[in-house]
Amino acid sequence: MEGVLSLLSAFFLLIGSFLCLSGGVGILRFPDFYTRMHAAGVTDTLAATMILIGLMLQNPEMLVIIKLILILLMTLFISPAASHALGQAAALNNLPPLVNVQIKDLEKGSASGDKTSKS
Amino acid sequence: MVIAATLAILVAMILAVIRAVVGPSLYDRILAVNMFGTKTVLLISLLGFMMGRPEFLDIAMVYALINFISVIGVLRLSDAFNAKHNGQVADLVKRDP
Amino acid sequence: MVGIALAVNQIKDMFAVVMLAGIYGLVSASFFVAMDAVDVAFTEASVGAGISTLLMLTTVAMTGRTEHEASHKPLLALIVVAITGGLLIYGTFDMPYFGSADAAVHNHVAPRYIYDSMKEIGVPNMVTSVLASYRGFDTFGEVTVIFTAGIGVLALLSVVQRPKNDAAIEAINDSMHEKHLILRVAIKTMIPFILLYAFYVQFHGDYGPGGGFQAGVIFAAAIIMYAMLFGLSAARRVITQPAVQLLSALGVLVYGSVGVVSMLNGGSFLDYSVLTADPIAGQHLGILLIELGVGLTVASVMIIIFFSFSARREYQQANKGESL
Amino acid sequence: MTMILGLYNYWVVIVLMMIGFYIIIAHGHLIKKIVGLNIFQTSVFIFYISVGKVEGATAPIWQDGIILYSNPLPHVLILTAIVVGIATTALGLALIIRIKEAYGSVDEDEIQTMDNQAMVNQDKEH
Repeated sequence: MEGVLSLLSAFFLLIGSFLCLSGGVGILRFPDFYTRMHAAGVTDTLAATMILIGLMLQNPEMLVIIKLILILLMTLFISPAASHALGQAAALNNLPPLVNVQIKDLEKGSASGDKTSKS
Repeated sequence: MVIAATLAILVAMILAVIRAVVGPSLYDRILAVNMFGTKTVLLISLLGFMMGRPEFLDIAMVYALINFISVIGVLRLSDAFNAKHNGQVADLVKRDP
Repeated sequence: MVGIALAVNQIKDMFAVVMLAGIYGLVSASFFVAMDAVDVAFTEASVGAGISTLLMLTTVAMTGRTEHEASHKPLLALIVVAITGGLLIYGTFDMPYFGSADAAVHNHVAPRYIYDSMKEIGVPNMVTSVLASYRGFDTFGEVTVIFTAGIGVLALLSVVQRPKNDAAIEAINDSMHEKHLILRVAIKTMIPFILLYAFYVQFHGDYGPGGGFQAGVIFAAAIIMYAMLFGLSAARRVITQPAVQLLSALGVLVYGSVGVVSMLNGGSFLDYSVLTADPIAGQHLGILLIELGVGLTVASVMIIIFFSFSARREYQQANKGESL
Repeated sequence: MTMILGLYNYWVVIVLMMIGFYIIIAHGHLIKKIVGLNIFQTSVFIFYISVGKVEGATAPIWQDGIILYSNPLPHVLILTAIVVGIATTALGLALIIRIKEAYGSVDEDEIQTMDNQAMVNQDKEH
């Protein structure tokens, strides 16, 4: 039983670390703001879930597990709300997304970027 | 395994800081700060386990909370800030379906 | 951390600088956890990364975000800095090595705090027992300083007359409703839990990290979050200005009067052992009461500071709208 | 080599402190000065906390079976210092806002020239 638990925990932690790293690479390498937001938002939530579950499996104490569950709930609650707010604010303030078709329009002016940012 | 996860988080944090420093737009920076905060929450929980006293998870909870508050604050203030240049925010909201 | 500090030096956009300062606070708090200072990390997390970033952002939003190029050469400053740093590094050669247990700081009063506080105070968290009992005078001074700072901010920034065009502010608040619907719902569900958590931190400070300072800041953070998303006037309806001012004074009063009561019971000022027949129970009671005083003062002063800042901002915006 | 490993924490503190110091004296923007002040302050915090750390010890919260704890005294001092620090920061920012309202600028040099101008004008009147 012990061995299975620690193995599972190691597995979850590994997935979490991998997601963390890929999120970090994504936030650095993606070309524009909205894709970066995708990288950060998606990996943040899932990586946090995986790592916290991994930690939960490591510790038999009840209080610690409850606290970890609380942190997990908070993360699951907060992270999407923050991402939503961020994306909405960027879209409302006319930050144009980078789309292949529109590179020419972007050079012309920000008017077309305005329209597309709302779609 | 915990140590490996800690290292991974540290690397991700460094990448996020780079994005926060170079980030061309304001929103990139906010995004990086938000991600940095989430990673800090995880880092603190992992550190607690590494030191063998995992009852200090309260701190991680405060982090999650404070991180959210600062992101909201930045957005709220930057919205109002940009409104000065781009015309009224209220107009934009009305046009937005 | 050094990298972030250097970046702060270089970047001209104030918004970015302030955000980097926020990250800097987070990093230093993680460092405190690694250095075993959990209580300090707790405080730094809530204060350094949260509240101070918010206040700076408000100020930046009010004063503009670009910095002018420095008109004079910074060479002199650089020389001064280099000389001071060199002297300080020369000074470190006599310092005890990092982490060594026989350094001078660990041999004076610290052993008593560590090994006797359980017998004398009966509180597992040594930081709390030192803070509230052994060094109660210091903490009383700190609380008074915070109270004074609250009064100072109030004196500098309070808006006496109501802004003339309330309608403009109301319009902004109305437009926010549509825009921030999801955030509002999310925050509304979270606020009760945050307040509950603040109380947990307040009263659990004897046994784990936490205490009056941290709980006060968390409590204030919940109110600040409400004020940010529902508008200042809505928050003022929940917590009125006179009430916060009264509470901030009440906190200092509670702290001081615990000291006076212990004096009346025949002990010295802030000696809680005489509060009840059993010294340890007396210490418990005293620590609980003064932590309550600290929490009240800190929470209400933080709320006062934030309210003054954002009221000033609304006032400026309203006046600007009138002039346009 | 042992010296470098034994003293590096002080050197990091000093480097941070000097960066903060440099920001304070070399930049004209008042908010940036406050950020510099905060960096300076944090370096002092780090100094205290790292002095209080004992190798192999754990956080100073009593638990059965643990004998070696880090020194709680610096923690107490820094805890209160942080909260006082935010109070003074708030006061400084409030002053900056009033300065902005009075002068229309937050740059030290501009404020100075405005002050000098005002002084010259006063002298002319007399």
